Amino acid sequence: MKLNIKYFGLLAEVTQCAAEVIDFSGSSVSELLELLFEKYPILENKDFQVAQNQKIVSIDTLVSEHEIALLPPFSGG
Amino acid sequence: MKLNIKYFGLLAEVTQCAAEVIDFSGSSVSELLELLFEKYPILENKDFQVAQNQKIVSIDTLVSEHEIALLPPFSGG
Amino acid sequence: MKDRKPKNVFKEGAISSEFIGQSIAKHQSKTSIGAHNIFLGQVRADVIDGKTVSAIEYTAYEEMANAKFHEIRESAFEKFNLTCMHIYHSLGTVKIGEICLFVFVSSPSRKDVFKALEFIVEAIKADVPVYGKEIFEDASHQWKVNS
Amino acid sequence: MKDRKPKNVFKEGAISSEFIGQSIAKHQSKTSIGAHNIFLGQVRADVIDGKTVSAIEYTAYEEMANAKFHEIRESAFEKFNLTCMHIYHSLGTVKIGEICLFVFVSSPSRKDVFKALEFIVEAIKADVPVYGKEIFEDASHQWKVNS
Repeated sequence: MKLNIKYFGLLAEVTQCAAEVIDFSGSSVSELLELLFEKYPILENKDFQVAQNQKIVSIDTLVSEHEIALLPPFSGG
Repeated sequence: MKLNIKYFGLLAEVTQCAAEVIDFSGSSVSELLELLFEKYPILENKDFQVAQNQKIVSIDTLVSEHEIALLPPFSGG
Repeated sequence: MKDRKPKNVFKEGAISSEFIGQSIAKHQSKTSIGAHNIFLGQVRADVIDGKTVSAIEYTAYEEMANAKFHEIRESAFEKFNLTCMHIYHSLGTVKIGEICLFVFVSSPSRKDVFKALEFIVEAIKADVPVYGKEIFEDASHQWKVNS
Repeated sequence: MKDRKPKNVFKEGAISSEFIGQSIAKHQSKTSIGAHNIFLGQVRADVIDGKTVSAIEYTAYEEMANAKFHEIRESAFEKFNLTCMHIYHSLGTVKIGEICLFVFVSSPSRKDVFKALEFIVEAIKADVPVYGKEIFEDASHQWKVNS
């Protein structure tokens, strides 16, 4: 399936990418992350959460929505 | 001694007096209150604190300053 | 901005929203501040025994009240890490919907402003000799009691 | 004034003191309100490794952030007796001394506003995907971390 991957804050900086479309044939978030770590090895040491369709999910969650975001620690306010 | 007695809020209303000079020959705050209750019997049922020279004092305190205020419950803010 | 001398906290009549906006603007040059917390007391149109409050008339034992405000101020600066603190209280008539109390604290960090503001407002309600007379629409009145 | 539809909390650039003053003024027609509590986040000129912050550049996962702000809003209305609640957060560049977060709660009673405001501000810091990039005077930067 085609996924819209979004990167925020520090992660957009290190990947030099704010958003991209990725073709994903696996099933869980952790499989998706393996794919992204291959593409951007620097991501592997970074602290972040994953949101699927704007909800924070665990790495065991099945990828079922098109919008996946990688969110480093929040620093609003 | 001459005392400046000040009445605030509800007490100024019921005594119809905001401030007056009273000649006092007793010693404690409670003796002063007896004198004031004689003059204004309505004060006896009212809830208030006494301040001497702008400090809250107990009725056992000796009257040693000229400025005595009768303060009903505060309602600022 | 610790200020060690007592000052006059009272303002005649309501505290305007422009005044509050200007107070905020004045703090933009203080670049060690990270958090402001503002409390505003506004006069409510309470309905009591079928009669509606139209205004509160404030009086105070002014010298003692200013001394108490100063004590509260000193004690808040001692307890909390504050950069600035401002307190204004109305005297005279404040109509419903208008502001009668403005407390403004600023600090590098938000934890301090939350604790400090609540401390100051509670101390004002408990310790400062200010009196509110609630004026009803029919011109009768009752003396306000703080809860 | 409960408002059940999510709205856009973000404003481009700093939040002005005039805007805050005007927000306060708009509440003077709501005569059931007795207490307002306002939190303002201001950008600090922090010095980090000898370099001074000159501005913060805010970005956000906007759709998710607005949904989160809405959740926080709903949950505050459920927990506390509030008449009104307003939240504004900056996006883009906010210079030191300028305001980047404005949270405004109003209630008949002061107890509710104190608890509600702290709850909302802590929830914003913890749960909303907003990112601050601290820009130093020499144009280098670092990503802000909330404490």
